[in-house]
Amino acid sequence: MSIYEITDKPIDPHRYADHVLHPEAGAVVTFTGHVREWTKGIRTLYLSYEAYVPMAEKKMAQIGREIEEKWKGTRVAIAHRIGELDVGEVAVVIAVSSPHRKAAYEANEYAIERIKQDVPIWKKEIWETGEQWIGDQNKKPEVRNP
Amino acid sequence: MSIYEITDKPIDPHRYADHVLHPEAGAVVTFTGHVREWTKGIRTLYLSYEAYVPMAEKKMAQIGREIEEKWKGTRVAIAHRIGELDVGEVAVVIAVSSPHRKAAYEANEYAIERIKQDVPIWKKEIWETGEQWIGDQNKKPEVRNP
Amino acid sequence: MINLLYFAGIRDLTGVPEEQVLLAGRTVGELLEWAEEKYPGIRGGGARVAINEEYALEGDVLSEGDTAAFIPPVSGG
Amino acid sequence: MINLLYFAGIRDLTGVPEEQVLLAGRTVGELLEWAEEKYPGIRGGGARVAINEEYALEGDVLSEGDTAAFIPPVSGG
Repeated sequence: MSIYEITDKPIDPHRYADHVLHPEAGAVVTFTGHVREWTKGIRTLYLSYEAYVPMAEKKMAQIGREIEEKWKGTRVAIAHRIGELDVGEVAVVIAVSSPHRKAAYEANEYAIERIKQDVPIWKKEIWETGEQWIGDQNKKPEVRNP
Repeated sequence: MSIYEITDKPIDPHRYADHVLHPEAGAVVTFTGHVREWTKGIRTLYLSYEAYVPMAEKKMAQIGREIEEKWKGTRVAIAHRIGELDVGEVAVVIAVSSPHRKAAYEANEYAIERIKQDVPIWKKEIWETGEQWIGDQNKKPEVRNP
Repeated sequence: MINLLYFAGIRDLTGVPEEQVLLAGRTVGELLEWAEEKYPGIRGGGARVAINEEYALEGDVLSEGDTAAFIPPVSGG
Repeated sequence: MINLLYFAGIRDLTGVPEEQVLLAGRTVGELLEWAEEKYPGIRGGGARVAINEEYALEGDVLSEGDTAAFIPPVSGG
């Protein structure tokens, strides 16, 4: 019923928005994260994403359950792409439906925050001058093995 | 370049999300408002929307400009459907792209609030037992001719 | 001539979607009084008036050729 | 046997994506000490350990057949 998937194919956001729609959903908020050409003045040629696939899908499903509990009546679908992505391509899609719009916005933003905290996916940026794995160095994970 | 339109045809949200995408957009948030089957225990058969079309399009463009000024680097597309809509159909779509996600969420939510305040569009609900124009009786408009 | 437009619940009240009236030089407040006399109850629902597609204030004055629209509380979205 | 998985920057450090080790009965803390000895620097980047696809605490004990993954700071989205 729900979709929580890691995929190496291009993501069609429409599919996820449609998936969460039902007769009691008054609002659907869809977030897509895209590969940007410029980050802090450096030109990205492409990105490469890697995931610990089974754990990532499990964690995304867990986030979906958190949301459906926190905001009653919501439905959630999440997908994240792995492999090489060109500028403009969709890296992640989050679709949330809800009877009322407020919950759909809030829950959607909650999902991307949680993904960035806990879902084992890693981004490598490839520039003209080199490449680097991007770790979220500024945030402390909730559970840390020191 | 921008899209701000009232249409009597079914809305394809994808078109608006694609429209705001560009190489510096890292995030796209798309909101769709749908016809719900049940509102406060009453079953809706269908909705009928009417607009003062030229003024509505002008007001939506004005909201778009407000957003592009308030959140730098955003792009906005808005469409609202008029005529008869069945349960589940899209009444309104708002797509906002932004370099970073926070602004895309905020600006999108700002757009729907502003639409509900100022854009001359009216909803009539048609139930099994009757019909009624829905006015937002609870909010005071900013300018009111008493 | 001023072109008047009526929408939604207000059009249900007036029975016509538009009409032309000789109210150039009058204020929006005076237009509302005129309308209330012709269509009792039209002011009751908190309608706003737009002149040439912009919301107007009660003191704004109608000019020859203006379009004035009665905007009942909006309910888009 | 414990199955160890390495990802992203940590895999670049270990040079292999996985390996089997005899560490059943040891804690996650001890696993990290073992790993730091074999791959100096592996603890430096703030990596977490997941056992059987759930984040583990330092005191959690590895059981025969477990899969333990080294999770460098994630950067999805």
